[in-house]
Amino acid sequence: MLIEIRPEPFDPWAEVSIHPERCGVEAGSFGACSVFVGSMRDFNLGDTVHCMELEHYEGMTEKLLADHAGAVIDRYGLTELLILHRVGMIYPGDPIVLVAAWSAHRAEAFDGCRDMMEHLKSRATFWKKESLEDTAEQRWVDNR
Amino acid sequence: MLIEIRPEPFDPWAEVSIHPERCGVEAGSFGACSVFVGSMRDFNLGDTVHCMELEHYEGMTEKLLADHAGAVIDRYGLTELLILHRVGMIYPGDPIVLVAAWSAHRAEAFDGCRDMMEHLKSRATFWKKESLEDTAEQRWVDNR
Amino acid sequence: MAISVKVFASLREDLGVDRARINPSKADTARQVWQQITSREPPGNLLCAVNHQYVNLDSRVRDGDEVAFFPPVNGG
Amino acid sequence: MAISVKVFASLREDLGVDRARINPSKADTARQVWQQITSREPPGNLLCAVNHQYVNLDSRVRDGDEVAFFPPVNGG
Repeated sequence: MLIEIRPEPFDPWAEVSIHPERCGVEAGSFGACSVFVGSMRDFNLGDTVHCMELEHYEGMTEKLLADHAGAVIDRYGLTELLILHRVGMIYPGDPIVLVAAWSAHRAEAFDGCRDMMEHLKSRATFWKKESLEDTAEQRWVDNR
Repeated sequence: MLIEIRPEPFDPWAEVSIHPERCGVEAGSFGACSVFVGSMRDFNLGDTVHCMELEHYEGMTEKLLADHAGAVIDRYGLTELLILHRVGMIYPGDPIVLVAAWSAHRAEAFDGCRDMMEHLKSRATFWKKESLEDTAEQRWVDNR
Repeated sequence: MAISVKVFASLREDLGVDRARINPSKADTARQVWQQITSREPPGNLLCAVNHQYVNLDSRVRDGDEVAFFPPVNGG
Repeated sequence: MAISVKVFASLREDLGVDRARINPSKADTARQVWQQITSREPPGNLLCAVNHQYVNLDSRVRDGDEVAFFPPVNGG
């Protein structure tokens, strides 16, 4: 299991590609890998977005993700789980989040990946502030 | 949309990485990508598997996948869909299938990817024949 | 013309038939096509396609059709 | 010792408070910690954590705790 909050851009597909070997997991030991990558769109709520600042609560974010990741690995019997999340200044097209789940069979990989993503979206302590194009306006995203 | 049956090994993460640009889809136009990769395990039903031959019904496979891919794109409003499937002689660790779905939001990407995979597993005309280690035995997989 | 028959995977090995051509006057349904290629009963899990579409064994076949028989699929 | 307070995102900007230290004798619950940093009513969607665990505003706080207030999260 690897969980990292990254202040610099990352290549999600390169990270997934090297991950099993990096963890000492042999390619023949799993049969399924489910991956989700969330990336920044250049539009939101009808506006063109120029960039976005991603803030988080250092310490709590890592704890929340690690606790739930451990529960997900146990619940779905995963072979391996990788979670990367950007913070800092982000531009359209940049990857924001990567969740990848490896397991023997596909249902566990799909369900484990999705469970982790839903938890991350609803509980993990990240906040987004968009800067709109053509104006000096900044706005916090989706603060219900 | 790209659907290919590949007689040669492929790198699923490299394929996903280049796919949007290859299709003329800009990185800022989608916010979510869900990927599933199925790969060959070195064990099955308690036996060590040495290699596997994957046969398909040329013509019908492509038609089935293309028909359902079109339906999935419409149903979930996907931006793009990529499906690759190996045939021929496959060794443990080799990727067998890749399904990748891009969309504006995560639910559609997850649901579209999974729907496509479930259809592929239950309907697409592929058959696997395993060669076991230490014996000359070959057996067809899971022919209920 | 003729009806073209294809058999796949374990079924191909069991029947010892890969491809066949059937005179359309001898087969009105997929089941009759089956009976032209083997004297065996169709297995309970037999799948059949006509012109790349799944059908049941009582489906009509016509001159020029491609009829395929195969066991349950398991790609992915 | 003291209770350490952190405020995040839009709430940090609205209150004009980033970090604070509160005398534990003045706050037995997370709600009383809130009242020490602002005279405003807690917003309906306010979230609170004590020592990195989500809690409600009536949870007890102790000397040395880290208490955080923030709006709904939206990562990923």
